[in-house]
Amino acid sequence: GQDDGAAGFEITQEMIDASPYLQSVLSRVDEVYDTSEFAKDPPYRIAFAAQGTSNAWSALMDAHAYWYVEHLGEDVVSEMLYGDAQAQADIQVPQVEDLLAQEPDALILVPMGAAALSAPVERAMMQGVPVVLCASAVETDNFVTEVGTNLFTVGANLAQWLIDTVGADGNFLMMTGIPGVTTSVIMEEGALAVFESQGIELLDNQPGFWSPAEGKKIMETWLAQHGDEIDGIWTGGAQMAQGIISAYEDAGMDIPPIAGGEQQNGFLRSAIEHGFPFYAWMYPNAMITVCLDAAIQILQGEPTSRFIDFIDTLPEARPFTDAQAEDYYMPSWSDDVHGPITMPDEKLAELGFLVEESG
Amino acid sequence: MSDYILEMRNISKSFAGVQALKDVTIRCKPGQVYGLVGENGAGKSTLMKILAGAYKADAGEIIYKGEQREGATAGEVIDSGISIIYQELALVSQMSVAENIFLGREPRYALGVLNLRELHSRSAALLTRLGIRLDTRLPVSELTVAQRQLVEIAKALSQNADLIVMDEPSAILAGSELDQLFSIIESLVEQGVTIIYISHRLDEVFRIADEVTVLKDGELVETRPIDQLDRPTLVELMVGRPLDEIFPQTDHEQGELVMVAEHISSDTILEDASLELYAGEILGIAGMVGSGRTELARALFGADPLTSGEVRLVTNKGASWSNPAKAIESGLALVPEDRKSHGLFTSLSARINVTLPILSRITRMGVLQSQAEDEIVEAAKERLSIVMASADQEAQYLSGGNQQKLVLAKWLETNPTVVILDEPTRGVDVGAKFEIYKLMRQLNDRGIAIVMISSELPEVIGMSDRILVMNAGRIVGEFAHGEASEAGIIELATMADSGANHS
Amino acid sequence: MSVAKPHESAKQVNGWRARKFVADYGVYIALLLLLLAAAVLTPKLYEVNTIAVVMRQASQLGIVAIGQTLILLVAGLDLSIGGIFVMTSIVVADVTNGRDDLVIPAILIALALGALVGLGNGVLVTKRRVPPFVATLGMLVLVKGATQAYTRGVPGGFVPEVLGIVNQSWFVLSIPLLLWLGLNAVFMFVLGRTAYGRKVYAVGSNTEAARLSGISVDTIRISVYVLGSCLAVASGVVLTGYVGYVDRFIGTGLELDSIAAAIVGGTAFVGGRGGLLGTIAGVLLIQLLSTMALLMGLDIQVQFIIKGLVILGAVTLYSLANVEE
Amino acid sequence: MNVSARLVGELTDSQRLFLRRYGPIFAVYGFIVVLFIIGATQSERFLTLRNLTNVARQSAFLGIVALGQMLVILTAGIDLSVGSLVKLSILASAIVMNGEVGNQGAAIAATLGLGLAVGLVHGFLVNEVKIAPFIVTLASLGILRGISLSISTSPVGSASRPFIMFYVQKLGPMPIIAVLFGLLLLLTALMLRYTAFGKYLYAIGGNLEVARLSGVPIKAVRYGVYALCSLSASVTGLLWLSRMGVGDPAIGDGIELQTITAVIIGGTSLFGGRGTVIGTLGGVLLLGITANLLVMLGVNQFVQGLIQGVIIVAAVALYKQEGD
Ligand SMILES: Nc1ncnc2c1ncn2[C@@H]1O[C@H](COP(=O)(O)OP(=O)(O)OP(=O)(O)O)[C@@H](O)[C@H]1O
Ligand SMILES: Nc1ncnc2c1ncn2[C@@H]1O[C@H](COP(=O)(O)OP(=O)(O)OP(=O)(O)O)[C@@H](O)[C@H]1O
Ligand SMILES: [Mg+2]
Ligand SMILES: [Mg+2]
Repeated sequence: GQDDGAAGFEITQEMIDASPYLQSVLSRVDEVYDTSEFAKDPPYRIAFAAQGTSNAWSALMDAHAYWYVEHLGEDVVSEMLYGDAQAQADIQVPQVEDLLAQEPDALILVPMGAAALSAPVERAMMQGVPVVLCASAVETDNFVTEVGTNLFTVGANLAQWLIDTVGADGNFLMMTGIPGVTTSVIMEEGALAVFESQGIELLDNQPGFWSPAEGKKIMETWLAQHGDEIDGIWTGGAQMAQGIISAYEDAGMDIPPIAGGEQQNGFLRSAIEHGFPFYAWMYPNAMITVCLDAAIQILQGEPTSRFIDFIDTLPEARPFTDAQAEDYYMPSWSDDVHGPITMPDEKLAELGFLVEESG
Repeated sequence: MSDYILEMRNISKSFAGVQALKDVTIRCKPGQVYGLVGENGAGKSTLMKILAGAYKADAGEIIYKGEQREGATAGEVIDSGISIIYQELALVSQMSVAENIFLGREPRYALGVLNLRELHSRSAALLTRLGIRLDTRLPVSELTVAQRQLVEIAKALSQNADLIVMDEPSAILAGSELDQLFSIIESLVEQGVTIIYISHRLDEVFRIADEVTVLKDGELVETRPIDQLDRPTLVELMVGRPLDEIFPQTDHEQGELVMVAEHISSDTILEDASLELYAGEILGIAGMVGSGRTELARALFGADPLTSGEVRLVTNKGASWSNPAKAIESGLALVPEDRKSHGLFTSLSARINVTLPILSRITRMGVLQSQAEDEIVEAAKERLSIVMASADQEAQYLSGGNQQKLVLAKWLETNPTVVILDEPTRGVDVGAKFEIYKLMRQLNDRGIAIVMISSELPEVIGMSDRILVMNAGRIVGEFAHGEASEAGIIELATMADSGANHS
Repeated sequence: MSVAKPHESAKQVNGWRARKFVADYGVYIALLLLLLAAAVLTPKLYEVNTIAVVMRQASQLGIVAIGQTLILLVAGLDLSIGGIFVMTSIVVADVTNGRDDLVIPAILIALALGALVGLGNGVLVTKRRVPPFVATLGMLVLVKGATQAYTRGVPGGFVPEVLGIVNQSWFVLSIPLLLWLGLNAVFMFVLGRTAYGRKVYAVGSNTEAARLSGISVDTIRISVYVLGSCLAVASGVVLTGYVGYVDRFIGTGLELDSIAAAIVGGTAFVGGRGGLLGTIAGVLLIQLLSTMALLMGLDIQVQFIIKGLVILGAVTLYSLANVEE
Repeated sequence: MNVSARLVGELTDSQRLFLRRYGPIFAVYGFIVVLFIIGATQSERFLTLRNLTNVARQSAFLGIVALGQMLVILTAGIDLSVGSLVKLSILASAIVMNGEVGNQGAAIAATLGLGLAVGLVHGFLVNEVKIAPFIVTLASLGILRGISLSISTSPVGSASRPFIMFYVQKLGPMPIIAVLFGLLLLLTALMLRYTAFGKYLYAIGGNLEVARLSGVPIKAVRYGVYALCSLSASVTGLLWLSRMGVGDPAIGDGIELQTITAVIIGGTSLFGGRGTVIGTLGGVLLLGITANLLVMLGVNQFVQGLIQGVIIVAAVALYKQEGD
């Protein structure tokens, strides 16, 4: 586990008992997979079933992937087979089948549905293709390793920070991501565990679909309904936070503490401008490099931990607060860049993510 | 137990304000042929559709084979031994001949599995009985109109009915096909089958009917044995007065030449038609259904593109056109035969219907001038005595006659020099019909030239200054006023070797 | 010798009036009922702030629904507008890159591209006789694909500050609301008071009769698709200003919602019947439902169910009004 | 132009008829052949047995629903709710099965029963309340999705072990699911050709009034056709459960649009009365092979959408639909 950032929050045994997710993650942290059955000589053909064309986060993940493969060289990874799921499980399931039909040496999967991808993952393993889950988990335990972070703790930390900042008697709102998507569901679970454990009743809890437009629509109604009773908002991501900020701007009201920013340049720009307290977590798209490293490690037959927290490899992905906003804001990045970025600036420029100096 | 196989007692039916049938009673005995006659819109088809279960009567009762019938569906009626040949062809054009003949009652094994062999062999046998040879696998869309009519008849025969209704089965049949039909009717009658035969061809009625029922304006005029009738009496019963009174005449002289069509053909049955049209005259076009009269009208109007030949005005700088918009600009108007699907905007108000082709006259820079429009609509309403609650009433809620007047009014507003009327009195009651005739004459008096297509020979003969006869897409003859007779026209219209090849 | 007897005519007119009343005002009756329900369930709805929010959000749907209504009037349908929203927001951000002075050119470019999409829809529907459903669905995939190829997956650039004016409110008035009302006024005028409007209804009511009346049917149908796309661009600009940055999921679901709004508002699916007055009520109905659901803290899933039931209920009303005797 | 006109002119009637009827289908299969040639020359793995059987199995998922959709469209109807029903069926079957072999029968029965019920409700609204199928099923799309998400927004239930293994089982070289699809294709084709019900679909879509006057039991046929379409969605829901092992509400959005696209590409007329099973299969395969090839060829992801759009638009614009 990790306990950076927020003070005072401890995962209790009760929480572990209540959460299959926590049980799974905590048990896998110390578990090591014997990968000798997968060992072979390089170069490797690695299949990457990506979230694909959907948003900047995913585009940057793909960019990191292509860059990193190039960086590793052809004698390590000879080919990266790619599947673009367009963020839909319906598309990803057959795509994984198509990728497996090409008999890759390993499969890196950013699952678009925890259950939808369970059986496909198991079938890959059965076929002898080691699976690295990237950024999200699936329902089955039959894969080699998962690269991610303890999302329960993330959600809980965000909630705890909010309580610490506002006080336990505050009125809080929660805006989650897409109903049913694991990342959203687990963060919500962690947050609710904290709120409940301290007897806090929320004003409301609605899904904002990780969309600034949805986030803004809901926030506008909340503002009309609760006005300045609102003392703090928990949210599952920076895009929704942007919608929330925008609704406050329109209403001309002061923005309360927001738990759930990210190193997302647009968010940071407004946050610096308005100067409200926030707590940001990180879900770096650069974690794909960790996933690729894990896949190579597996193919080299080295024992591999079954849960790899990206923070151990990407220290720049630690949470931060408004106090460090200036350090994380990059004037040269366009609004939708999600940090941290580990590839060189030229790659960002190639993709059109760098702002022209004149602008 | 009565001797009647069918009694329809005191049947009434109205459609959105049109009283189609009022208190009509008919009785039929087995093994007899009943002629059912009356003018267009008299209610003949409606009565038969009520019998068929296609419409529900507002009042009255049906007693069939001694039992009172209540709210039967079309399928139940067929199963009970009644089969109907509808006036409008009732076939699914995408489906094959055999599938159409047995639609709804396919020979089958268990579980609804079709016996295709029997389907086709029985269909072929039926068609042979009608004296034609057709591939029963061919979709109906590939057949000529006459062939389709024969398929309809085969369909009725396939049902082994005790009572067969034929609603104008002969309208598109001629010569040997017609003879074949009559001999089949005779053999059916011998087997005890009852026939109700609807036709505008009174000769046929006299040839086969045992008894004749006359309807007029939805009411029963009389039922009489055929031997107590002669032709003039029957006509008088139908129309209510001697025939020649209903056609108004004008005494004008033939005007100047306004329009010529030279050797026009279109992508339809129409081939190499030429005609001249003079100011102030009515040029009648006669022919059997399917002879290409409608296609001629559409070609003249630019609605179907010409594949060869030319249509132009002699006046108006010799304008010619290639689409309806330009034809209208040049001074043409077309009142199509199929009012519902080609003439009327049923979901729109009467006002919009009337002013649609003359929008430029009632708009300034594209903006409607309501006062100008009101005046035009009001004037049109007066001139044609259109009965409607308000100009904003939707066209679909007007009676048939008023709908037809609406379409006429629309075209008259364009101040045309040439008006093409395709079946202008179809489905119009007798009063309105008379008004339409008067109106046509008024147009003539204003120098407007009229092309009138009609399936009613008396109408064509009575109204036209000249008559062209069409047969299989070609113009095959011309009669001057006073020279035409029904027999003469029919002879030309049904001549077999004029390029027509029905089967 | 009169054509219709007087008493029949009276009966017929009464029937027509009754049906016309339900057809014209049915949706307003439903709206009224909903507002009454709101007075009990969610009194918050009647506060100025809430009304402002409802109106501003309704405008986004409302502007698209104007175009959708036009297209439905000619018996068409437009599913491609989802692609147009995304395209608009990308063009705005890409062309201006945050510069206020480039907003007008950006909007013009977006309108031109939108018109092109509408033209594609119209040509497929008229010249190739592709059913509108499939034609516009194909265009949707195509537009989304083209946008994707152009941006290489990364919608870049900034939304200019000046578009933020769409977020200002004066009491209940806001720019989107004014735009919506203005466009409604313009298109009500066009539909009701101009030759073009007459032709739109005529084409929808009976295509062949319209052609035989000298109307250039294909031109009217194509123009309506182009207008629909341009209105989608307008809505896209408002949405872009509303969100403040480029969002790939911008306006998701508005295509089906706009169809629902128009149909619930009494525009016939088969064309030639209906109009904007009903669509406005349809839009308000749908927007109120979702705002009320939020005010009541109802789950999103319950909203789906309620929306479906309301559509069915409203349409049942019309189908009852149209039953032949 | 002239030459081709003369060529067509020289064809016999039945050849002309054949071409008119099956022309679009040839076009679709022509497209497929082109894709095969591209695949065979550009990718060494496209033409492997493994990939082809993979594509065959995948096609079942779109294909079975597309068959149901085609039946509805033949009657001039449409079903927009199939995607939501697939979603609901996945959840229902996963919950009832709950990982137990003993519950398999109950789960299958419950899911099919659900499909049947939904289809009958559609039939009722179209037949008795006389609402246009588009509106009925549009509303149903929202309602069924709402119900699904009310049941659960996160994965629920699970498939039994044998049920999961069903997905990978083969009959000879063919995945059993592909065989099942083939069987349904055959059954549907036989039904359309050799049963009264099949003929009635064409009759109702071809000319509703004529069908009514001929005594075709229109309401019964409509109930049947909406029930079959919904059943096809339920069956597909069951197949998805076998594919995933767990009930995931993330699946099912947009299936309605894909099926309609496939059916139309296959030459079925949205106006009803015209369409074939072989054409629908062509539409399904075209979409499936395109998706497969995009992955196989490693086509740049940013142009994938564009390519799909071009193929769809080209396929539907290729031939004129016949209107009324
Ligand atoms: N479905 C309908 N809706 C409204 N009016 C109708 C309908 N069917 C028939 N009518 C009207 O009812 C009257 C009787 O029509 P019907 O078709 O029975 O006449 P008909 O005697 O068969 O005439 P024809 O000799 O022209 O076939 C006409 O005025 C017609 O316009
Ligand atoms: N290729 C074709 N396929 C199917 N039907 C056709 C075709 N060509 C013509 N017809 C049918 O044949 C008839 C063409 O003749 P047309 O309508 O011109 O005859 P008409 O002399 O005007 O007779 P009426 O107006 O009395 O029907 C139409 O009823 C049309 O439906
Ligand atoms: Mg009749
Ligand atoms: Mg005609």
